[in-house]
Amino acid sequence: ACSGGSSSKDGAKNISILTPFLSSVTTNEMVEALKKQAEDHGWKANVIDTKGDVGQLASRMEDVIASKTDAIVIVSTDPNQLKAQIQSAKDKGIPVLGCDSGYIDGMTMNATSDNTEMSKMVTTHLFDSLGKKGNLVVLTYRAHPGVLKRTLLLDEMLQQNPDVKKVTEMQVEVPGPIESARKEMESLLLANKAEGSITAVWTGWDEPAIGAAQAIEASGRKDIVVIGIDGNSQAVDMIKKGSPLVATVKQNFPGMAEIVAQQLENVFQGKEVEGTELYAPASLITKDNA
Amino acid sequence: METTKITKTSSSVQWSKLFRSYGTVIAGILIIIMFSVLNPGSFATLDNAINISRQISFLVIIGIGATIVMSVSEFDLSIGAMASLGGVIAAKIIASGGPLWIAFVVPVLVALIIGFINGWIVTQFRVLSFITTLAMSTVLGGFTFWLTGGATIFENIPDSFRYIGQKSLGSIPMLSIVMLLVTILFWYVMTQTAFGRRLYAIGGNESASRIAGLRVKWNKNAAFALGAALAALTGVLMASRLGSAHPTAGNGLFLQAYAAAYLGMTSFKEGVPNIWGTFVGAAIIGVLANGLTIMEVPTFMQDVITGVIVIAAVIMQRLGRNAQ
Amino acid sequence: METTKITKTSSSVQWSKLFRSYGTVIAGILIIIMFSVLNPGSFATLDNAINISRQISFLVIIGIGATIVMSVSEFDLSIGAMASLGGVIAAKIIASGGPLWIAFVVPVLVALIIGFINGWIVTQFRVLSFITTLAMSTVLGGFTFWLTGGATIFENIPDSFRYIGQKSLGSIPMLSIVMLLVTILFWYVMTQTAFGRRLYAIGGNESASRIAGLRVKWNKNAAFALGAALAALTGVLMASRLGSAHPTAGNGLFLQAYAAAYLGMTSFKEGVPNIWGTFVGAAIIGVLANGLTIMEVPTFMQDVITGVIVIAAVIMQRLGRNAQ
Amino acid sequence: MSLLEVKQLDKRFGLHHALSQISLSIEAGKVLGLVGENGAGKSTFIKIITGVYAPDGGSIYWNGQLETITSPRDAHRLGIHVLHQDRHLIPAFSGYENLYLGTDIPQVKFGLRIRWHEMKRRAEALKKELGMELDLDKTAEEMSPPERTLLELMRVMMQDCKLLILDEPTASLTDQETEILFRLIQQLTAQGTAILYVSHRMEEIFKLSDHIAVFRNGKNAGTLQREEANLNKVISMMTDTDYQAAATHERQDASMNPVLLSVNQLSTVDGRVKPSSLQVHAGEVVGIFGLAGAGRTELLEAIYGTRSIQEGEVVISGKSHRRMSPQKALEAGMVFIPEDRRSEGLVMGMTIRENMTLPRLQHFSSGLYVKQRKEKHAVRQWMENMNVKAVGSEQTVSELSGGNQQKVVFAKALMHEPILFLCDEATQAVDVMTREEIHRLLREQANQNRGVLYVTSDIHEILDVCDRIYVLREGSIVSEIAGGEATSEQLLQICYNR
Ligand SMILES: Nc1ncnc2c1ncn2[C@@H]1O[C@H](COP(=O)(O)OP(=O)(O)OP(=O)(O)O)[C@@H](O)[C@H]1O
Ligand SMILES: Nc1ncnc2c1ncn2[C@@H]1O[C@H](COP(=O)(O)OP(=O)(O)OP(=O)(O)O)[C@@H](O)[C@H]1O
Ligand SMILES: O[C@@H]1[C@@H](O)[C@@H](O)CO[C@H]1O
Ligand SMILES: [Mg+2]
Ligand SMILES: [Mg+2]
Repeated sequence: ACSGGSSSKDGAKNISILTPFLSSVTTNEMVEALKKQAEDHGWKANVIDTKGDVGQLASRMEDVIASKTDAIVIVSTDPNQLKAQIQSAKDKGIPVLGCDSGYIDGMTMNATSDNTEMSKMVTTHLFDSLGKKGNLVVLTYRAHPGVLKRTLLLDEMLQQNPDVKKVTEMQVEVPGPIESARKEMESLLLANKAEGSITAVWTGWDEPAIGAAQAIEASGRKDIVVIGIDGNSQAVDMIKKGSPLVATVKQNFPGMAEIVAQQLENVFQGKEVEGTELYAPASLITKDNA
Repeated sequence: METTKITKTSSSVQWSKLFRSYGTVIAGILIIIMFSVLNPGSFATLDNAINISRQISFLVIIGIGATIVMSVSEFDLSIGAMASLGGVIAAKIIASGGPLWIAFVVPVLVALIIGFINGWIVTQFRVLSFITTLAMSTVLGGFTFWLTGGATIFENIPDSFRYIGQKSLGSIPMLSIVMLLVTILFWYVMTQTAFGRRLYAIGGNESASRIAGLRVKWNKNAAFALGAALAALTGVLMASRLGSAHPTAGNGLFLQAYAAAYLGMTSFKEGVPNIWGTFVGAAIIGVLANGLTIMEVPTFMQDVITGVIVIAAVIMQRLGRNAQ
Repeated sequence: METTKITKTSSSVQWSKLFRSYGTVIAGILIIIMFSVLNPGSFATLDNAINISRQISFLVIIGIGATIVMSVSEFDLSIGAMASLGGVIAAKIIASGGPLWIAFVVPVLVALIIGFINGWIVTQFRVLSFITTLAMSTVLGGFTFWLTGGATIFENIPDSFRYIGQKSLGSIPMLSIVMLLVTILFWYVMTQTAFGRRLYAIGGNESASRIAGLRVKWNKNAAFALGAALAALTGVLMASRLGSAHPTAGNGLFLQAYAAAYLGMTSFKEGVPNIWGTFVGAAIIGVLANGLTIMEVPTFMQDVITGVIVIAAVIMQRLGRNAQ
Repeated sequence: MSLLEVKQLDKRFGLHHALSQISLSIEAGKVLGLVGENGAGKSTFIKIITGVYAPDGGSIYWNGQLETITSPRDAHRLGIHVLHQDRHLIPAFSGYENLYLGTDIPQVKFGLRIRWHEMKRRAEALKKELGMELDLDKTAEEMSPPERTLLELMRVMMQDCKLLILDEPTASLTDQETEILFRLIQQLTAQGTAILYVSHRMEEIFKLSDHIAVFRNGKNAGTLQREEANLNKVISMMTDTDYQAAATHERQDASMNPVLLSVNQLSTVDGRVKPSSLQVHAGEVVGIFGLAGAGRTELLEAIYGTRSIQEGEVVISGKSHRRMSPQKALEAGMVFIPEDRRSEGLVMGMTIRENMTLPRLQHFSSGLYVKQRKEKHAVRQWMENMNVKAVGSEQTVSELSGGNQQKVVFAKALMHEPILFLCDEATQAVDVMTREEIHRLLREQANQNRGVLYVTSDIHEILDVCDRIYVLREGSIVSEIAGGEATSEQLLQICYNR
């Protein structure tokens, strides 16, 4: 069956956008882009945020299924945590699309930047600029599925480059990643005072990168570089101004939103989707192109 | 002992008594009526009722855990972390091919022990439970992280494990049935058995209870152990429902569990944590979230409305009281 | 006539008294010594001391807010959300070109009003503060979200706004200075003024205080207002430090603030929330995080160790007491 | 062989010796009276032999066997039960539930369920047997102080008691309930139960005891046979000075003096006080008498502003108030000494100093800070005046003996330099000397043209102290008599409406 049913009175399609991470800068950007796309297509968009709580997200997803929404877009969410709900949406004929999420059986499709790919891009850049050797601090948050993928790629590359030493890995507190990363970095700088004892900071996304760069800047140390992933505007701004933050990967969030919207339009028109896992290409940002 | 002032009966007093005892229940009913009128097609359906009953099951069960600890006038702030850990342990066991019943029993046993340790620290050294369980929560969080490496466990989870979380008996979800059984069981334990009354006695006046000869430490430890066990059970059920276990899955439940329990304290037995009250509290929270989502109220407005309605509900109940 | 004379003797009693009053302080000193021995080059340096003093400044200030509300035997669970809102309001004002002092004063004034409303609901309708402030926290969260659309505010923040958060006076960070001023001010208010004495009396026995002629409602409302104001100030300072305001920046502080306050209740005045105690509590939490990070202990082990040390610290203090 | 024998019992609190070298024995079937000044160590002694406190030295023999009693459970096991000086009830529990706390509650097999009906039936049967009137459906917090005492007494009676300890059981009981208690004591001793009876009411001690033990400053100052005991002798032993009972005071005729307090047709919202009027003239001590539950406490609360007024007015020094509040009352110079000192009189966690100065804090405050030296000075003065036995002004009141706490409450009121005193059972728990001192102080206040409104359950006390007595019955003032002429029979007749 295609679109499940009760569109609103004026005939417009209702789409429900669900995420647990609306307060994350990038997720927010993506949701905004999705809303804009929906408007352009003449759909009504309803955004639901559960503030980091995935259990809640499952409940809210059930609610929109019960209220017979026309489509569901899950943003920045690991679909493995919503298997049952995705199945029941499918049973009711409600398409579930992912935006920066992941694809599992039962979903229509997912558009994302390839987390592994992005991590590879920026990590390779970093390792190259270090001459494949140095001392690396890792600030990450493995509880986030996307960030986890990036960190796993790093783990792999560290194995391949034995001269890049991991000084330590710290998990950043969420919420409050900037402040938390900043504090951790301040302490680590004091613990490693010798020049060269830390040569770079690898972070799982831009917010900890910003915190770490602020700490390095305040300490006056010139020999440490930071990389992030996301390309959020504060980070890009810092790269431009020449802070310790030297590179990030700009995810094409509007692009992802556009892909999702296109595929959804296909679904509404009863056409096939172009693929289940579609990528919006991400690009490396450094001082040269910031 | 605080002396409250009393009055004689009259019809206005009857009303106010009704409000005082059932104020929150009435508020809950009003909320349901409101959503039904505004949204008959989606909200006031059997499907949605079933849906809500399943959604609140976690909150009810963990809330009952919180309530039991509150009945002895203590707090367990580690229930959220305990739920996360419980889910992770269960998922680990089942993913590595362990039998189903082991996946349910081990987390609960672990929780009984951890709860007992919480209780022991609190009663043996007379440390405030607030700081003890907050610290324990940190410990459990670290432990969960160590078990999972921070990642969600979702591979190799067999369908059998998802049975309770995802299947229904006829049209009634298994989760709703478990929730009802837990509620009735603990209502019974807390109100009809000597053990339950002892817990309330200790919560009502610890030194009087000691002087009356109750084994205060033992009973308190038992309350902490039961509370933790219910939290772990919640975590296991969540994992079963989601078919995966996230290392922080239960954390978000912790404040909500106390919200439910405190809302519940305004129902039935005023000022006393009680099982059905917690059930009603959890139901109000669940209905609000469901109804507002169905009405497509934007998230931030949902927050504002939820907060305001909760405050209004408790004030309403108090007005019943003050009218006296 | 005769006040019983006591003889100063028995050195074991002296020791246990020392532990009882300063147990947590001693534990804190032991922790510092431990880190200094393990890591003399990095931990035990002036730089790091300054660093820690800045890092704990937020926790100390918001913790003092929590302490003031606890002194009247109430809870304010909305301080985290209040801090977030405070930071956002300040950032909004400054980003839209408002003058610096307005960006500091408006959030604090808004907080005074919100805190007063919390107090009013609690005292006027005699609703439990736990549920009132939890609901208020939801409302504030929604409101903050509405203000920001969920996004971080970082554009158009002038350097002047970052001054307090990022600069130092000589080598002492402005934040540390603000923290000390706030601590000393509220230590003075709570212990040396009639107002502070009244708050503690109300917290100790509300009906006895009423009979002694204290204006219980008014004083409680004032405590809530002050608590909220300090939370908002914390949020503004955080925004100033980060040069940006995140809609959930302060939320993580809420539980830590209570951890600090409860740890503090085991120092100085036993069982009584007190300002210097909270300071020590926050310092212990801060030193642990700093020291363990410097030692490059993995995060999950940090959690476990922190939890265990906090429990050990409070137990140590109790042992001092029980030795009596 | 004695039922209970203690040897060389010691107890310290910090550096303070509450008990030193106490030796004492109690015989089956006998009543041992225990007397001593406030803070002499009576309650501490009881708490040690019932396992509430651990002793720092000494030994306890039960039927000649050495025993260590480490918890109230141990004491119960031996058959030692106690009615402590302060009530120990669960506020939110009904009378029934409180009654069964810690005793064998009727249950079905395996403790699977409480048999509520059986529980009530047994309780009602006991109540009838004891001849008590008490609504056990009420929760403990809804009961008045005397009702709570009766409830705890019933609880004790449910047990198989070999030694019953009563710590000032009659402190707020009226004659009626006191009679019940005495009857029970007789029944119990006849069955061979030993009784340890602590009281500051000497006539009770002389009436009940077979022997009288006297504590002084934590030491046993000696045990007397009833026959050899008399008031002056006992008190001399308690205080280690020669004691002569004070002469009864001169009574005042103050009817010509200006009216300080006039209560006109006052009634309360909850209906506990029906429209009532009374006057207190300058220089007068006016009593209010009634049976338990007559509404005396409520009337005082309404006057002071802690119970909502329905109609009527309170006129203080000519100024009329239709809505009262403690602030207004204090401003007008009226203080209230509440009946329930733990929950309404004191902030238990604060020091003596902080408690005493609480209503007058602005007086010690410069606006910016509290002048603690001035505070300490004033507090020490009053502690001396009231003979408060404590380590110093900085001691926490929860650490004081019951009587000394009451003295702090009283000193707090006096410190306010009021013109009007509302006293509800003001002399409960204080020792004989202090009681006389309080009476003397109040009379002195009256002589300085101040007024006192005095509520007590002790009929002798009210006849002794008051110039004029109002009798309250079911919330209404039914009679007014001059104190000098009244007799106890007369008062009770009015109360019972005979
Ligand atoms: N918990 C405590 N901490 C410190 N001192 C205490 C404590 N309990 C009692 N004391 C002290 O021990 C002494 C004896 O007190 P106790 O209560 O036994 O006196 P009491 O004879 O019962 O007096 P009262 O007639 O006033 O009831 C007093 O000086 C009191 O201050
Ligand atoms: N808070 C309360 N709730 C319900 N009933 C109460 C409460 N307080 C008192 N009562 C009832 O009111 C009656 C009288 O109370 P109270 O004892 O205060 O009166 P009283 O005249 O001052 O007598 P007394 O001073 O001897 O206690 C009691 O019989 C009791 O049943
Ligand atoms: O995908 C984004 C990541 O890039 C990071 O910003 C964390 O939040 C997620 O939503
Ligand atoms: Mg005593
Ligand atoms: Mg009374």
